[in-house]
Amino acid sequence: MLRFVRQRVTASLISLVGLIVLVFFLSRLTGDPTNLFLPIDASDQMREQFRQLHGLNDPLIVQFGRYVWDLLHLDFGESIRQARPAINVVLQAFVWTFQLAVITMVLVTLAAVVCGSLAAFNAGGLFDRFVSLLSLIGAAAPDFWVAIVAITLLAVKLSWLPTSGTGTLWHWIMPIGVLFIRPFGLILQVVRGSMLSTLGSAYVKTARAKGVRTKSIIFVHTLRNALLPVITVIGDQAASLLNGAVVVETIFGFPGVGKLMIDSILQRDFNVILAAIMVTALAIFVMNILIDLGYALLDPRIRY
Amino acid sequence: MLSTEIVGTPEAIAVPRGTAATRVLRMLYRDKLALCAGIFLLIVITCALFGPYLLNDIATRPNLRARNAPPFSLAHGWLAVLGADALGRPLLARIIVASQNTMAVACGAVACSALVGAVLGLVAGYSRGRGGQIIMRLADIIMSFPSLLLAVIVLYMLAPSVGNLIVVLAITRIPVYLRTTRAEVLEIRERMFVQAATVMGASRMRIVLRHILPIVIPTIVTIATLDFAFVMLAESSLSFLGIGIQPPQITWGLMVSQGRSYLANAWWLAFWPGLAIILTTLSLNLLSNWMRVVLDPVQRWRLEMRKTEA
Amino acid sequence: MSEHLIEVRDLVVRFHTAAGPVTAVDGVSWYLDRGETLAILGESGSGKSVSASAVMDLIDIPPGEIARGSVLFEGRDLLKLSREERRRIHGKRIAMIFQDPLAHLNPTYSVGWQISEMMTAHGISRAAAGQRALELLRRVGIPDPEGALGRYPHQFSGGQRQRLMIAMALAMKPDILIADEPTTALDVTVQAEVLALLKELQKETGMGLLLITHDLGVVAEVADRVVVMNAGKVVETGTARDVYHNPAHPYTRRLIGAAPGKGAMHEPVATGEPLLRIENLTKSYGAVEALKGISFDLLPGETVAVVGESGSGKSTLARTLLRLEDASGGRALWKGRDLLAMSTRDMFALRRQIQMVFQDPSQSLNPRMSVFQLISEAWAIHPDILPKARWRERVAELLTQVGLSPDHARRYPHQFSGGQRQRIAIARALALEPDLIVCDEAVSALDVSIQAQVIALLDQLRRDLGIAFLFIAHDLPVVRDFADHVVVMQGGRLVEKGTVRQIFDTPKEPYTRALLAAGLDPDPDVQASRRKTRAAPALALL
Amino acid sequence: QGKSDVTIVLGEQTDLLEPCMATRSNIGRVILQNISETLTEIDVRNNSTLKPRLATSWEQVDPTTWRFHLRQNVTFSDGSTFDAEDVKHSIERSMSSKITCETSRYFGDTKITPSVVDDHTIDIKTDPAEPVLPLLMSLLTIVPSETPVEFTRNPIGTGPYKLAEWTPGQRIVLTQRDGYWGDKPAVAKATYVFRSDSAVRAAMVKTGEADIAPAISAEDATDKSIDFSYPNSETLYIRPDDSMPPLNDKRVRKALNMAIDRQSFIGSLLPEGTEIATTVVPSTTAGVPKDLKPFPYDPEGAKKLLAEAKADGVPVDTKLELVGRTNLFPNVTEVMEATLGMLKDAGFNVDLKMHEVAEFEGIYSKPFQKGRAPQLVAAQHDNARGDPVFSMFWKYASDGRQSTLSDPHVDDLIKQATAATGDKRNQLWSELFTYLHDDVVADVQLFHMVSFARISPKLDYKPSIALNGQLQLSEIKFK
Ligand SMILES: Nc1ncnc2c1ncn2[C@@H]1O[C@H](COP(=O)(O)OP(=O)(O)OP(=O)(O)O)[C@@H](O)[C@H]1O
Ligand SMILES: Nc1ncnc2c1ncn2[C@@H]1O[C@H](COP(=O)(O)OP(=O)(O)OP(=O)(O)O)[C@@H](O)[C@H]1O
Ligand SMILES: [Mg+2]
Ligand SMILES: [Mg+2]
Ligand code: NI
Repeated sequence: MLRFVRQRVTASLISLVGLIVLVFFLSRLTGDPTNLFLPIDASDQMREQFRQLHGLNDPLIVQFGRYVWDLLHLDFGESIRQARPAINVVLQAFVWTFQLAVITMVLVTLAAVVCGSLAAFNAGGLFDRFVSLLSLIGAAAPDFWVAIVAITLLAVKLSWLPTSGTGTLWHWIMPIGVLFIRPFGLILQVVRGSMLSTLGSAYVKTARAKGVRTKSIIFVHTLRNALLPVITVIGDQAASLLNGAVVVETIFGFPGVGKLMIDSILQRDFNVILAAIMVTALAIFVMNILIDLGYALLDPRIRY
Repeated sequence: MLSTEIVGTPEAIAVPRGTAATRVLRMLYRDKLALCAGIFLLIVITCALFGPYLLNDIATRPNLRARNAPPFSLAHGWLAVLGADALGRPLLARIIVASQNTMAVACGAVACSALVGAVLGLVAGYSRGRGGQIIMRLADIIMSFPSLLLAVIVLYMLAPSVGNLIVVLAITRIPVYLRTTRAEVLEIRERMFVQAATVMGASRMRIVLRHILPIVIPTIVTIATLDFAFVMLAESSLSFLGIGIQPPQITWGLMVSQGRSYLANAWWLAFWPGLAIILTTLSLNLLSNWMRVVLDPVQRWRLEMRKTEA
Repeated sequence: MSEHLIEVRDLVVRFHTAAGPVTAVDGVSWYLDRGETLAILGESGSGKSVSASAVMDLIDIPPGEIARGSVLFEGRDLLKLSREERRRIHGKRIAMIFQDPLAHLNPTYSVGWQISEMMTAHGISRAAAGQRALELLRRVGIPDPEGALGRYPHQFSGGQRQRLMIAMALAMKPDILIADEPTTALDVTVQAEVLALLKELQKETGMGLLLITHDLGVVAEVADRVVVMNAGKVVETGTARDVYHNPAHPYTRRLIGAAPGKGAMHEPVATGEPLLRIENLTKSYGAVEALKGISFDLLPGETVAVVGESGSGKSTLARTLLRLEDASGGRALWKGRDLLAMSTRDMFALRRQIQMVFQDPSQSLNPRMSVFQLISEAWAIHPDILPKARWRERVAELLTQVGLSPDHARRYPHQFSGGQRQRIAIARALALEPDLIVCDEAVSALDVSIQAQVIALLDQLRRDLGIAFLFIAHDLPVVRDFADHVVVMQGGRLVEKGTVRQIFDTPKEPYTRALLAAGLDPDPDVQASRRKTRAAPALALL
Repeated sequence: QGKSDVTIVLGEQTDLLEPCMATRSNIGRVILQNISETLTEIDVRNNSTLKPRLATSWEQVDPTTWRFHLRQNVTFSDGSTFDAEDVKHSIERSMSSKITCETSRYFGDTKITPSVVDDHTIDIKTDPAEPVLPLLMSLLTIVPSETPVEFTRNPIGTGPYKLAEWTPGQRIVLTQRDGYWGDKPAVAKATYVFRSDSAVRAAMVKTGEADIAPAISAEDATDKSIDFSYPNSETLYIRPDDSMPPLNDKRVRKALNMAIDRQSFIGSLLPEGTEIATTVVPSTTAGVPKDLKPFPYDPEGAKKLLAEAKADGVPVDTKLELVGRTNLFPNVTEVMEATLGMLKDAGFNVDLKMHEVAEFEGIYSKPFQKGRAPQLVAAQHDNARGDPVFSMFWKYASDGRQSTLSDPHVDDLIKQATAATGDKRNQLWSELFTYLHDDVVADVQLFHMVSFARISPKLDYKPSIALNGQLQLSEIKFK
């Protein structure tokens, strides 16, 4: 196990390096930040000055060398747009995103696993139909639509919750609620399907013959065997949340990494893009290692 | 192609009751919800195939007099029963016309990502060698690569086109399929029947496709059906960059996002295309759940039973 | 009618299939009293397991259907009780040992947990349950019981898994124990221990034992009364002695007549280059050494039987030869080439020549393939064997040969009985017409009449096509009838090898002798007298 | 929240608070005249005349030198006193090549040399002569002379407010400071928050979470009592590629103009109050002629013109590309689609392409791409500065960055007007506008746009054209 982790960490670090190289060069193919930072009627001299100032005139490989050198000194460069260290910009946003992602995923996982398992146990029943329908509608509904309707209803009409922003606990409810919907639908369906296949196994009969309670037949005996694809999908959804929940961030004014990333990409703020990708990638890599360990924990037949 | 092969078992020895196709249809008929879903999808496909040829003109010609005409009124012609958009174009006609692009992009992206993801996942799960490791690390990279950046890169390196749109959407979704498939394969390959097949001399290809894949497929299809909705909505956000579908061409996703600014005073602009997306997703999911039952011999009685009782 | 511990009355169970309903149990009645052992004998597929499952509420309804009948337990009809009421009875009052232990153990939990759960589900504290689980493992003779608690089902041998199931079923000292083929994978010495354990428990708690078995010897050893089933119906009941000595129904007569171990022993005739030469084969799973230097030869057209203690490495030997497991050392020369060092590609080409029937047949059949697909897959992989047009015909032929009906080709594995699945696995192995078939307990779940039919079939193939067999079995009479050479294994070591005659008539090693001595005779009278003579030492063993 | 506090919800993140970048609307809205003040100021509520701010008066000493008399007893928020050195430093800092200040762009290639006369007088010499220097000084924020020549994150100014808190991405808080030279404003504390969605901004004012929400879309401005429209100084126009056939033919450009029914947009896709434009700058700008007539909507006439051009061998059937920018203003896609429909109806062979900013800029500005299709670029131009000089060169001169025109007469007029002063200047501009519109038909002028601001009923504040680039807290009163 330890060997596996060590191996995976090294492999992930190599991936990270690959990612940095990839992003560094590819992103620079997408144009020059000069035109976006300076007003459109800036003079050529100003443009030249700007490029000089940010080292955009050097050959790409020199820029890359400089970047790597700085990186080795833990200097992630400066954000062009914000005139402060890119890593500060990113970390500040990532803290929010991370909290949002973790809270949402915990809630989603609990709810989806419980509802999905119960739905599968009673496949075709009323609960199954109801939960499936609801979750599917939720998963397919445009998220901004849900968000704006929620704001209009809960904040403007009923004044129960603040419209947006951060600060109190109340501010978290709507963003999490909106983020909850799609992963919930997806994970619920995967749990349901996986459970359906597993519930037919012979060892479920053994459990019944042992007089095990229905609850623990579902959640102890069957679920564990059904969980392999489920945790994978949970991981995928968590990864997309870690990459930033753009709609929720823009609508609810959550200062997360998603909006930051989009703005940086549209503005070609390369250092921020790179720093953001490094931070989120690190989180995702760690998560993937945990998930792979999870496989082995869930199913003793899987060995690394 | 593989699934039909399994459903349509050559009816050995005993007298087969009807052809494989009729048996499948009979099973579809048993599940009324799946039947409705099938019919709905058939309608969507018909719209997608023929809609643009019949209605394109009506759907794209601005008519400011009917601007934001409310639904359920025939004042602006029957095509405007669902209302009209900000330029007075009948929504029903637009939804029908948009179904072509929507379906092309969604089917293309979902099929590509599911196919590539599943194939790579099978390889990564079944081969214990270095290749599998490399595939997984690539998936890690894709997973942490922001899709917008990918889109911008594609936009700058290649000419914007529907094909590239599909590529961008597909690439970002590959890791889910890949990782899910691999996770399942890791477990399934340890099962005894896989060893039995090995003993029979089945090639890796056969083991993977005939023995492992059928068990993985339902999960992949479940994810794919929900990805359909995701792709339909995500596609419109890339239109904003200028990749892929451009106004006056339309997709449901684009209609939804255009209707966004009118949520307060003309809800129908975003509602109907949104509903179309929801219904399509719902139908696909109902069908996939039905298919899961059909493909699983242990479950199949659910669709056969009533035959004997009713 | 007097009050019985449990009584089944006029039970009818049907299953829905694509081809119409199948009546698996057709008006079966029997009863069981306290402290009594009732054996259900019967043809494979005659409804023994299904009727037991009905008692335990384990039939999936639908597609199954209990069309008629009642199951009276302490005067209450179990079939009418609520789920929760039945749950409280299950495990605690009525426990069941399943026929197919691998499938019935949860692959993701350690066996210690699974055994303890039997007790915690009925309100015993986890600590106490853990203690008892350890004791139970010791009682059923699992080596290294402390370590075994933390291991997972796939890390045990077939016979060990069966004993785990037994330990689990006995955990709550139930009033009724339904044991469905509890000793199919056990060698005779271990079988004797297990049977003794059951009897002891019976004496202690007055447990009623319902024993489903195909083994007339076991019946003779433990049964008080016998019920004989055929095609879903009870065809004969009576005390064990009566039924053995005065069988009334033709099927019963056939059954008793077919008991193996009475024919002439084979004299090995095959000579020449060995087909397979195993040299110093070793295999270890981590610290566990499953094979410790095995060497023997197998000539073409010859049958080598591998007998030995449960957990002695027989299955491991087979799996290693087939490269399902990587050997730790040694060589296995197949027609002069080392199987174990062969590249995967070369191995592919060779696969066709060596086939295997797995010890756990139900797990070795892909649940999503119909029997037709399962058997014809051999030809799909090796199209040169049979043109597609002839597949149906040949599948029907093979099914008939192993005692199944051609109609069964459309069914799926879960729709069969244990013995039927085993026969499907055999038919599949035969379909490839290999040079060597490795049979891992291939006939262990078959009743003697069908067993005889299958053995006859194998014997004929050996003669007609020159197929060689590596025949792993615990059933000494069958080995005696079928094998040319015998290899005896114990604890991963080959303790003795020789011709059948050498082994059976002049065994050298003490273990071989113990094995032969522990063999059971189908005649209850003979068994009764043997029991008397060895009563004292057997108890000492526990 | 205190009684005299306001919360302002903005649509665009403020990621810098650098005084020399205050001409950027997202920065200016927060700091311009609140934290950092300028020497002069445009009085938008009074016909865009120039009024004193940190300078009390100014005069031209000679054609290339302006003298500014500075206000006395002014202190910066860090306590230091304001004097001519600060002005000198501010100018030099803005023009420095070590940082890329936005202000410097307004000075073009003009060389500026400030020289301190005494503590409260400064001379600014320009090369060449800069007749509108006082106007330009309304763009240059004054920082204390200690400010380093690099982007600062702690702006210090002479304004009535100082920066109290700045959590990037979340909130900026300005509080009133003691010792401001002018009148004490009513607002004690202003909190700026950021929401990119217009509907959310509107909702926030509705629920009382915010008091002012500038730039909400017309669709969200549903409550007449709290939503106010204001001209946002943006002008929407279509720039045909005058250098390329068939668009280099005047008849074709005229046909373009006549094909568009401008009136039909107003009150439907664009809110009431939108003005039809004839010039690229707002009509309040100096020198804009009052008598320019928009082209009539006449599709038949357009067709006729096209036919004429075709007869003369102009390739009018060439595929044109109507280029738009996503997110330019709330309804941009619909407006572009409607325009497309109208052009098609008039017989143009045209396609619509929408691009995001970066790519759009590449098309809009020089160097133009090689091998491009004849393009009709729909763009917005913003000039709230009161003088056409900030627009005309870029948009119409041969060397102008966004100009496809190459007309010596136009070049000449621009040059003259830029150098002229007073009525002469206005007259020259006027001549240029008329020439461009009537004689050259250089482009398709569409609309002077309006925006909406939602303002809490507790405030006494009316948005003006200035709201596009600044929001003076001192103008806000409580009811
Ligand atoms: N789910 C099912 N669907 C259809 N038929 C079934 C199903 N389960 C069992 N059967 C059939 O019911 C019959 C009785 O099966 P059962 O398992 O009781 O046999 P058995 O007497 O235990 O045989 P064995 O000794 O081989 O285990 C068999 O013919 C089998 O094919
Ligand atoms: N995957 C594994 N990990 C650890 N130990 C194993 C594993 N598989 C088998 N063993 C051990 O190896 C030994 C030999 O097992 P094997 O299955 O070969 O026994 P067997 O002779 O076939 O017994 P049986 O007659 O009970 O089937 C047993 O003690 C078993 O516990
Ligand atoms: Mg059975
Ligand atoms: Mg074994
Ligand atoms: Ni036996």
